[in-house]
Amino acid sequence: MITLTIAIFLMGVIVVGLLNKYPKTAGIIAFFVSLIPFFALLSWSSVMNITLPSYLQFLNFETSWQYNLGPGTLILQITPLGWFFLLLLSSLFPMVILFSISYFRSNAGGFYAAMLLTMLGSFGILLAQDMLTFYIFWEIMSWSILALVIRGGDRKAIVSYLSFGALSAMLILFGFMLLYFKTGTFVFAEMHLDASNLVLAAITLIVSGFAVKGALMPMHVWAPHVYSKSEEPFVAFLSGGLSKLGYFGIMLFMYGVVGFSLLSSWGTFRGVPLFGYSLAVVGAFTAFAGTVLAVMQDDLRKLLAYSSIGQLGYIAIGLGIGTPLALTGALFQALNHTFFKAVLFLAAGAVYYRTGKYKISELGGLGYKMPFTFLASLFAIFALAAIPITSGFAAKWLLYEAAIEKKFLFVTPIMLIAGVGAFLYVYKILYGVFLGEPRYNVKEAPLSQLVPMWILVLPLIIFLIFPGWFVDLTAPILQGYEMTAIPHTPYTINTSLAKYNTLAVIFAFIGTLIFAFILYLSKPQEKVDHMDNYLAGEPPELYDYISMHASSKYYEPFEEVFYPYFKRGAERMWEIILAAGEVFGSGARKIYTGIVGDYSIYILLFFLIMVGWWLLW
Amino acid sequence: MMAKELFPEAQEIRKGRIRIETQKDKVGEIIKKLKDNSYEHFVMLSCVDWIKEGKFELVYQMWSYQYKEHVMISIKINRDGESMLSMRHLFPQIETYEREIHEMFGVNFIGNPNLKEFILEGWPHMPPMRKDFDTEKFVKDFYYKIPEVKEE
Amino acid sequence: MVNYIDLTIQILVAIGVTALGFAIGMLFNGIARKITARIQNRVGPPIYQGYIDVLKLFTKKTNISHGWIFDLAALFSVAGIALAFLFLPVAGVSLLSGEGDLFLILYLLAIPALGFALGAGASGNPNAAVGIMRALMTMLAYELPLVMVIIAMMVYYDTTSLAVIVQKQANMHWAIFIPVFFIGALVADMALQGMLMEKPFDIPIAPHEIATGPMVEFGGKHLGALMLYKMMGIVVETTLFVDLFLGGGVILSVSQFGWLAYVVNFIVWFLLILFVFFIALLINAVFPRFRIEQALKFYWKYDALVGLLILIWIFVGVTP
Amino acid sequence: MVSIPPVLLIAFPLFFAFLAPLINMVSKKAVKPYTLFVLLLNTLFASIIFLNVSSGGVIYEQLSGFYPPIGILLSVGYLGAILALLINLLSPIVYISYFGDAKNSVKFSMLYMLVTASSTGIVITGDLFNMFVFFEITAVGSYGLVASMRTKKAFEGAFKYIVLGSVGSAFILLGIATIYGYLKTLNFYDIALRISSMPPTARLMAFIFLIIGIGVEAEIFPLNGWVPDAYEGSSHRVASFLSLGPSKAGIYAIARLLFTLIPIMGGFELALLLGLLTLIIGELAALKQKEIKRMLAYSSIGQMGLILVAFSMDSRMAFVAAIFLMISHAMAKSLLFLGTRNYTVGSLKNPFVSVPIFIGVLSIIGMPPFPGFWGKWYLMVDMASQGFWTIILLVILAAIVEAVYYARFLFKGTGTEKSEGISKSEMTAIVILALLLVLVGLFPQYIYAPAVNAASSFLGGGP
Amino acid sequence: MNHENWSKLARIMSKRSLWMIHFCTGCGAMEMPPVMTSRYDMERFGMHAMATPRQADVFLVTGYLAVKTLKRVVQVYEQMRDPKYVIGFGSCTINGGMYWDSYNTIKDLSKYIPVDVYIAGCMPRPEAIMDSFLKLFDMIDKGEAIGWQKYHKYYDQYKRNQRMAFSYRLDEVKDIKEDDKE
Repeated sequence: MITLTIAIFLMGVIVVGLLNKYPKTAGIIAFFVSLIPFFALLSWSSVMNITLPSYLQFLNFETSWQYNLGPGTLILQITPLGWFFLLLLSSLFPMVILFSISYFRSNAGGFYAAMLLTMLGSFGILLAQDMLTFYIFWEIMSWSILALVIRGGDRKAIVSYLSFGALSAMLILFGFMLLYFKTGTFVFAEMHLDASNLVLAAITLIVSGFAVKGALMPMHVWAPHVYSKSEEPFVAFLSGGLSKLGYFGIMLFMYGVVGFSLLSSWGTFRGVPLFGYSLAVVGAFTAFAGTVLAVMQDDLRKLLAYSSIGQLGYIAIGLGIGTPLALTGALFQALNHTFFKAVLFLAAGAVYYRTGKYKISELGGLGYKMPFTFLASLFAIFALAAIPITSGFAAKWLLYEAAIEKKFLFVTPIMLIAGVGAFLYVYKILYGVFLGEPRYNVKEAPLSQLVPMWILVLPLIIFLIFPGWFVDLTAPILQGYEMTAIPHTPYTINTSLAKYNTLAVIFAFIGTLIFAFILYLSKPQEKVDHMDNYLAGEPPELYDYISMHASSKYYEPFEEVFYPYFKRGAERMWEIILAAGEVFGSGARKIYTGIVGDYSIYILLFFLIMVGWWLLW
Repeated sequence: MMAKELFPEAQEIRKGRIRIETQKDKVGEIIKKLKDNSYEHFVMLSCVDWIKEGKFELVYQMWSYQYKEHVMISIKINRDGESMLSMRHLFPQIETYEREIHEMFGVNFIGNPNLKEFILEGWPHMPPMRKDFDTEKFVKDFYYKIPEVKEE
Repeated sequence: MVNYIDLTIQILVAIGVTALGFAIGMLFNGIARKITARIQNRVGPPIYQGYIDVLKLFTKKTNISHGWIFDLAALFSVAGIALAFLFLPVAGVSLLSGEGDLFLILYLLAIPALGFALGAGASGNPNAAVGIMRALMTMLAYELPLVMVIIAMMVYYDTTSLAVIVQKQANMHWAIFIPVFFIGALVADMALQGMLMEKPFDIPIAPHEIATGPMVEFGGKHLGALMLYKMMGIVVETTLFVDLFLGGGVILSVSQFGWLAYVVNFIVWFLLILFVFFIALLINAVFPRFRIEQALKFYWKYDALVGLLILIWIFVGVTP
Repeated sequence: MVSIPPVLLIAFPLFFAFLAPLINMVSKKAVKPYTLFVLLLNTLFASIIFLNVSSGGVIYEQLSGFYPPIGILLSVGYLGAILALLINLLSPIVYISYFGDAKNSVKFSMLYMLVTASSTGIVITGDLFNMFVFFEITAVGSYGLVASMRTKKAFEGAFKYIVLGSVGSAFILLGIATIYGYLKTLNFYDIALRISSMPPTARLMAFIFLIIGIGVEAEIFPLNGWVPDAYEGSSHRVASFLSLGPSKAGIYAIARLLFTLIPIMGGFELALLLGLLTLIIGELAALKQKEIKRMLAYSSIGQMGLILVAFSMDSRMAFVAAIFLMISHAMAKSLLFLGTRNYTVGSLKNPFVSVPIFIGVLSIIGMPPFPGFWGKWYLMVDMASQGFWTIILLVILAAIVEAVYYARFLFKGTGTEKSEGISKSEMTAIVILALLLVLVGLFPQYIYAPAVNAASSFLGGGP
Repeated sequence: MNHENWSKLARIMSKRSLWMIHFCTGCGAMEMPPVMTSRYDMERFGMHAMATPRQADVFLVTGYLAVKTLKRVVQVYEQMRDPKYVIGFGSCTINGGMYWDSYNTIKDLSKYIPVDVYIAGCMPRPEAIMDSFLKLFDMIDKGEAIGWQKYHKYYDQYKRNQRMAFSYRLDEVKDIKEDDKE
């Protein structure tokens, strides 16, 4: 069945590519093709020992498959980890395609073709069982993203994406070659690694290669450009789904291939492998710096990009610590991030679709005219800011517990501060875009854009009430790495340090809300529009030509304090490296002077050197 | 150079207070010359309504910190609608003085960008500071005519 | 099966204690204004002024609202702060504090702040937006030192649940007697000053600059709800401080003395939070208001430095 | 399977090339379809020979009756068969693009057929002097083709090509003279057998002469001064044809020299050094280059360096990698040259242009489902198994630099302005090339089997 | 406790916590600091100075009112929530005071917004202000401080006077009567 899926995907790419003139039909075809991975997911749910309801039994995708290809053979097989990330991607991808059907007005054929290719690439990555397949599908995914970035048409985004993509691909390739040199085989199962420095070097290279895709701090430079200069639906899929593949790779290689025991053989710090600890520190720094940079942005897409980098830092921390609690936390954060980031980017797309503006200072008061978009993004924002009434809190709570359990004294405060920093840029979006003075009378986003947003909000609600289900969901993954799942019931998670009971929080909150509502009903109230506002007594007619929206340069004092520290940033470092390359380049080009005489002298010189070398040697 | 040396026609009323009477068109270059000779503080522009002569007297007052001298340049323009060149380009603050005089006396200043209403928002009657405007009569038959709130 | 009698008792106790919390909050408001007045050599309002103010606000005849998000603020702030209060061990009585832990409380404190911010944003008044910006920045500022001290305490007591910390401080082993946590208490007290939005850090509600900041458009019952939130906030934050450093007011263990222990503990708890609030009031009455960058720099430079010292001290102290 | 004498591959196009002026006199318009027919026929022969070789083994053919030491011997080995098929398969495709062009000079078609025949000849000949003759014909033909644009740049490029080409052929002649002086034979396998009887100094001198001579044609570092100007001066069609036929023949000759003719001691290390130098300098030079055709020329130099590195690994897997790299470079580079005729902002708007160019760029950079990836992957695997980490690092750096300047190249094409783009026939040519790239990429095993035979036979010193 | 004495209780309680906002239009503002600070301390009565009309109950108009300032005063008054009270400071609010003949100041505040308590004096001393507060409390107790109800009942008259003042013309009011529906 997997060959059928790949074949249908490829045909889908070609058909949709040709249907450039009629975006609607191309979109619908792409939507049906995009449902296939979801059905594959359902049929493989036995891997996660979830028994399917009877009417879904007819799906029988085979679980593993091989394809002989000259020297190497491609081995694809479903594993619990692969299943989990496929759940994220395959539930997000159809929604993004559904959103983009009404989003695009023209030449969307190329968009759907490239998106289907990206999904094909990630489908292959999740099932790959050997390094050759992994690398092939990794590259297919990264260059199909390149095609989409080129559609965005921004120079800095294309150049930075392709150079970082090549850097990450080559890092991974070099790491694979080291492992191949060490073990002589490509297949993960047959690789028996020992604690030699070569394997350590290989793993560092591979993890740093994946860190580029997961936008960890020093290698994140490409992300803001690409996120802010490409089309919205693609960015929602990229930041929601594809950035998780970087972390899927890290988890696969750190815990699947190398294994926790081997990792800790290279020295441990308080029971946590040093390798993992350094990843956690990088993750913490990314979370903090990402949040601070996000607060300072005015462009909505750039802000969401940096916030995405910040939230992904949390996953790196979880993977770094490596205890069952931390891994569950990391996976939960990955799930949450997929959905709430996708909803936010789709909301940004809907706002752009209606107002054609991105700058927060130019937007304002859309919450009144676009209530459903506002509500969906409000819930996503609650999840992002980890407010206890959403599943976002459970994920971050697990990560905090894991960090405290391992007595991480310096990483945890940074994590918490990054969490609080999230409130700042979260409110900037809420106030700058949705609340404040209504400045645009636009209609609500079309239904076909609202439905995907609301469907993507559902998982956040399900796991809000029953975080225990999520722990069951990831138990098989942990069993794969000889770790036992953390003790839990459907609605409470208790760790060695404390307990978190979601039902208690929810019922208490409902109770207090009722109490507040009774207070609120004490007296009637009359609705008054924003013109009747206290502006030191100025008469209303002044308001129509002065804007009361205070969202431009919103966190200026914050910038005054933090800008000196973040002025240089990583971007300049990479520019220096590129400049150095260019210096060599110009040196090399000088050799080709363009004068025939020089070239013939070169030949003579070469001849003399050869003869001289022969005489001396 | 002191004001007296610059302008022979200046009379010194008392120590440190000089008065120059000129025509409408010479005011600009007098102010400019004074400004260049360290009379850099423009004190104020005021207007006096000589109703009997049928003239408005515009007095431009300048002060020099160096010489501690107060120079008053006064010109006379007739009351019924003669307009005056705006000195805004020499000192920015003159614009507000001219705006006030325009509102209170009805003198039109050519070249002043915003001669719109200043203190009296939506004042329909004739400029109130003119001598021929009887304030008591106005107050008596406007403010006191506004009816009390009758509670029936 | 959960027996319903026990559950109803628990609910009634919870309602009772929360009502007590609100009452104490209003009392504190009166006390605060009285003490500030007396410091300024004024007569000052009667102690029960808080109750009169809240009653007056709720009996206002007409109220305005800028839409359902604006009303959300009133609901979320009162509900959120009451929820935070439920999860705090109050004088040894653990209402729901067994169910959640310290991180939950820190984030529960965020619900009312964010709900209130939403409402202020919906009012469309620029003063409110500037006020909220300052409130969020102050929160970011005081959170760092506070979190450092809390994490040091968690690692030291090897637990994240506040109830367990209170138990571990039973019979007078208060954390404040441990030298490292004495300094920690000082740092946390500075942070408390920011949390309570007392004078040096009442930047968000600066009446002279931005007309009471976020509460510009709140009048009548909305302002009443916010007053309740502010008063209850005082009780919650001081109780948090007392639970962390002063043993949560538990003097006599309940098992030995039964009802007497409850009464004594409540009195001790009340006196302790009054004492902590008194310190905050003294600072409030004397200090002029900081600018927002000064506040951020103060917390992140000096306070955080001491916090870092505490962390290193714990890092060295705790066996790996 | 009917067996065709390999000589037909060379004689057939030569004969019809000289027949072209007659056709021209009959009717001007007939020349182009006639040439295309001739080239397609040649492709048919090449594929039949390829099938015979892969099933039956090496085909020898004795020319003009004399026995080996004197007579010319054609020996179509596995590698020779693959390259012959490659050259003859792609030259008609590139020629299709000529239909759209208004100009219709019979001289261009004649030269085109001439160079195709001679580069095929280089690949399948078994005799050193015969290879020299074909080198000369290719070189002369290429000078004519480069100058065919009749612009100032074209003449300048052709002039440089002529000067350096003649210096190169002089060196080849010296090399052949030294070999013939001592061994009195010109047949490859005869030389290979009796090379040890030559005194070591003479053998080394012959090696130096030959490597310089062939190096000029194979665009190796110090000798490839002419490449940027020649490619920039020539028209897009000629540039893509040059990167197709002559450069592949040049690299084949270098391989023949390294493996069979004079396997001297330091030969492979020297080749490795030269290859790496060519790769690095080619890529870095391309990084700074703003003008499209010069950039692609430098990138070709870089690719040639990489192929040379693969050959100098002297192992079976690396040899297969070299073959894949050659196939990928031939197809992708000719595609890029054709596709970027007037490459301005917005020329990537038309999907029939942007998708093939995108595929070409991806194959050169070495992205998976394309032959370029297989070449780089096998090369990496082979180098990893032998543990040459520094070389892997250099190849990786080169790949990253490649990515950077191709990104700039791709960006230059985006944008919404209206650009007149390329003619219909060029579009068909690049679409066919792109399809070929995708086919070879998706089903590498059909190329892999013959490549392995070629590797094993070539390494043993055989044909 | 039926509705009537419940509102009576509410009135009595609310009089002990009247929050004040003052529009320092003229020289009266100088009298407010002594009233707020230690010597007289109005906070004894639970009165607290507020920054926005939404939160205020009592509105102190201190000093003469130019027509331009009247526009702002009316806006602030309408933004206050019922029950609200107005205290007019000094003779300027009663009959224009020393500006009786000025073309620009209004002469009698109660024509434009209902005033509960007037304090005579060309800027009354703090003792007079404290006395006016007590007077206001008695009126609230006795239920006489019904200025805000008057404003609702005679809204059109008040609006007519205000428009006359703003347009400086008596006759102007006739033609735009119909749009003024409360």
